[in-house]
Amino acid sequence: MTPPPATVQAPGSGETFLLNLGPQHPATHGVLRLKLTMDGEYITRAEPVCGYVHRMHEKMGENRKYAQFLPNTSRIDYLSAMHYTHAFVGAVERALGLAVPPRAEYIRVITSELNRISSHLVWFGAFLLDLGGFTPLLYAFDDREQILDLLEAITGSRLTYCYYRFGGVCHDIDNAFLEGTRAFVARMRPRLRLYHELVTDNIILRNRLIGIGPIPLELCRRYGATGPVIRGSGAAYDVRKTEPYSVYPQFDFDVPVYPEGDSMARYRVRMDEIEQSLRIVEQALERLPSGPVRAEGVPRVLKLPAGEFCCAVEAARGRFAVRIVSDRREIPWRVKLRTPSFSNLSLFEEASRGMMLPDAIALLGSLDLVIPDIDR
Amino acid sequence: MTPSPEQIARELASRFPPSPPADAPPPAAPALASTGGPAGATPAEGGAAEAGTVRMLDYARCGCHLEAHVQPAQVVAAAALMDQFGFALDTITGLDWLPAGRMEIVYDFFHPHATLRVAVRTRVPRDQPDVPTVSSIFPGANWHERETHDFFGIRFLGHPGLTPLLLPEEAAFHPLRKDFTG
Amino acid sequence: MSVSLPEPLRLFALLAGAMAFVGLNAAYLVWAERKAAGRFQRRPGPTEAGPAGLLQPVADVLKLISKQLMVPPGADAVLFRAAPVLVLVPAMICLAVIPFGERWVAREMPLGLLVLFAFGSIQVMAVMLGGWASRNKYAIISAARIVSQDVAYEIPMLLVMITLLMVTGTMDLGEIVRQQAGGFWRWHLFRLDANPLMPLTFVIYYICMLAETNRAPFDMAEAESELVAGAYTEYSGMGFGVFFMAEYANIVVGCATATVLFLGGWQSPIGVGSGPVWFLAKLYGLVFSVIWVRWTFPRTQFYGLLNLSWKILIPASLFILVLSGAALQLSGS
Amino acid sequence: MRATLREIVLGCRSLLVGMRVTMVEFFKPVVTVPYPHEALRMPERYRGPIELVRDPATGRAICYACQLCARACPSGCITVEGVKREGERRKRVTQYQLDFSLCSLCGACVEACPDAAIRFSKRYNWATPHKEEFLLDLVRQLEQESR
Repeated sequence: MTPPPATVQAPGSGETFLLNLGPQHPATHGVLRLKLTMDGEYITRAEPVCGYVHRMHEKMGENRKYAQFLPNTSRIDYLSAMHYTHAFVGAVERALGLAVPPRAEYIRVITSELNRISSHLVWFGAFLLDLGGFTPLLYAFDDREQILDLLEAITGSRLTYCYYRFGGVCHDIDNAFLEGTRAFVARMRPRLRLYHELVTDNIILRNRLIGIGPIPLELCRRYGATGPVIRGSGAAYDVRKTEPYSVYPQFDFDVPVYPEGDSMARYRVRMDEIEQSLRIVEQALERLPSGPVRAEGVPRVLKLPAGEFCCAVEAARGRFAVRIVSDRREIPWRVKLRTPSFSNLSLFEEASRGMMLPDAIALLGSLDLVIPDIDR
Repeated sequence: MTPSPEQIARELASRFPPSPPADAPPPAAPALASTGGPAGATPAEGGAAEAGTVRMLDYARCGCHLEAHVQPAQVVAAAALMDQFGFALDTITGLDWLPAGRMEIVYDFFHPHATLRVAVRTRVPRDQPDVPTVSSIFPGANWHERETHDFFGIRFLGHPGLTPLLLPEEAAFHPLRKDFTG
Repeated sequence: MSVSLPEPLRLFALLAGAMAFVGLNAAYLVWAERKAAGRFQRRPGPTEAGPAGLLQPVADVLKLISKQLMVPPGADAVLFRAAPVLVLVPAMICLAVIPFGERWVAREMPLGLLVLFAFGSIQVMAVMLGGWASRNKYAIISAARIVSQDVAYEIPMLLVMITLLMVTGTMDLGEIVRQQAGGFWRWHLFRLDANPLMPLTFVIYYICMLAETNRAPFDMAEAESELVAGAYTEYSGMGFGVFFMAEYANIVVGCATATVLFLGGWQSPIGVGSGPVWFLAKLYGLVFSVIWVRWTFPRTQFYGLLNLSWKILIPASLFILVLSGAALQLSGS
Repeated sequence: MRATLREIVLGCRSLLVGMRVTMVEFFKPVVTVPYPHEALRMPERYRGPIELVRDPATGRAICYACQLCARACPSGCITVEGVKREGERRKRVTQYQLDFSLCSLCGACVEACPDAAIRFSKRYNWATPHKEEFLLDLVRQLEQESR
């Protein structure tokens, strides 16, 4: 077996070589493969190749009852399991017209926002790892561990929570969780200041991110990019605000928007979102109503009326939507999962053209991809 | 400037009227159904809604404001219209209505600045599932169409590279077809 | 050296000593780095092998030695094997001329500084050679980066050296240290009379040293999140181990040079009790700062690195050079 | 020129601030748990592989093989068999097989059980190179415990 000849030509010579970044590569966070056509260190074409962790969740959805599909929702994007479960139970609740008790909705908001913070913390660490800084990763994981401990205590699992049920949540939360969450909110604010001192203000990081990988709003729109990607390009698109679900309208929070569209803008959006999520959690803790956590009258045998039911949520990476097509049977006719990482990655080819390799990796990191979320 | 659902519905209805049967006079006004129940159809009646129907939907119930059925040949024009209105492409997916012998392609759109969700639908025969690509208008459609081709075998004519995206490179099967057996 | 040995024996003892020092030093610097990195990240670092993980380097070395050495198909086998050796030997030669104390120098030479710089830049070329010979695209990109990085950082480093030479007037490292006797205000770092920008000179040297040794935040050549392991991608077992050893040997050489030139070598900061202990304290203090920097910052972008050199460091060091000359002229020597 | 100098000064300051941050952390205690020597306690709701619950009155498993768990399982990893003995009102579980290699610990079985006859164990650090070892016979497990 002889490897293809590897030659590096000066830029502009027109002679290119193919560089396989992945499927096993430190910067692809899983099993994404980028087929890079390189001109020296400049990328002339970057073609993402996905499907390495394709599990066909949509087919599984057609083969099992609604309640049996719930565990799957935690495993599509394992970093924002709460949001994904929320979308699925949301679609079913819409179809059945179930009224979820307010306490359950508040618990959902608290857990969802904690999940968002933990997801952003993973991104923060992994992004810095892409940029060659290892220490912030471990600081972020230390904070994330606090969230995982809290969520594990109430859900019994650290990542694949499977905590929401049709018409409510699985168990009620206890005082220890409330105390722990308050303590976490109190702890997180100074930690954010530490992150800003160590990372955000750092001149090396600023030089690596400011102006790098600009994604114009128009590009986001045409590719359907959502979440921090579109918010970093100047559109205040947040499903929690534009298509309100659960009890989000009752909370006072801002949607961070930066118009620059570069990697720094996306970085800032996510860091600000941690702050905003803390605000929401604080408010929800303050106003947490008492009462039941599961709706009355959820049928034991769940059959949806015929028709199509969609529910979208703002997951940590953007808009996640479930479309259930029902034909009145116990199992759905079709379950469509619209995942944010899929659309966010699809613009990479166009956005990375002409970039240098390290910048493209910064861009890739700033998109915050979870590969199983793309491959499903 | 964000359009209202009614405005979009009127525009869609007037641009994509039901195709008149050969021996019938064209309808006087475009069909615009009022706020209806759940979107879509069931397998039994799959494909019953005629192209040209535009329906306002109960958002609280089915998470969508508006759905429009168009002819397969009209999807590019419909996508261009949505583009003009400033919509973003949410997703493209297929539905296999095996009992009715048809397949449906659903184009979902969301608006980056407004609370507005629109679904454009078209139906093709199962034995010849061809539909033009909209990737020239929404480049993001490229991947969604590849995925839909993977799962349903729907052919998007004019697509720049309809190779498997999520399935293995040599995959010649379409797992979400209802007659697919592992 | 009070005991006089015949020359060949002396040379042999010297080489053996240098090798032992380089090996031990590398092994325990790795341990120290891992421990320090652990503390920076609020974890304990290695703990399992021996007390406080002190036997970890032994375990690492055993593991590396027991691994198969692979030469990738299509690679230039001779250059591929030669590169690790070429990267280690210059570091050892450099160590031979560095005075650890008044009499603690393996080979005193009037042109010691020149030796340091002549051999100091070879290691970069050897890493490049390894990358080029590997026949791996990542390694080749890394090799190309190393060349331009080396070209960019040799220049300010040499300019800084010329500035320093103007102050010292000699290339004899022992002599340079002796000039700095009598307390820390006599160190070249604080010789503001000779050049008011002396601390800045030190900073420029320090940055160049980081870049020359491919240490974070200038570890573009290795850049594990971009180039997997850069030039070392194809090296296995001790091939990689030697590169690793050389990296630490070069850090020590760079820091030792800084200690000799700027921090008064073996001279005590209070003027009394000078000796090799001071030299080692300063040396490992600097090494610790290198580790500290690595575990604090992200990696620079490649053109950021070149910009820093060509647009900031070179003009600044030229300015310092001119200033130094002017100061020398004015003081009327 | 001025802007450049300003940027250099601010940049150097940001670097020093960052180094201060890591140095402060350097002297703080470690936050990790040295795992094999020390282990965290699993919380009350921790979802480990399921186990049968003993009826304190009879000393046997509560389970009477109603099959609800097996039917609720999305992965089909539970096989239950029971025998109805003479003079007893309900069946007794004779075999409860859990294929843990398929189980995703979703808890559908525990939720489906009408008599709380199964529960999650707290077992978490479990690894084996043999897949067959994940084929658990919960009835036998319960019997072994009582010995």
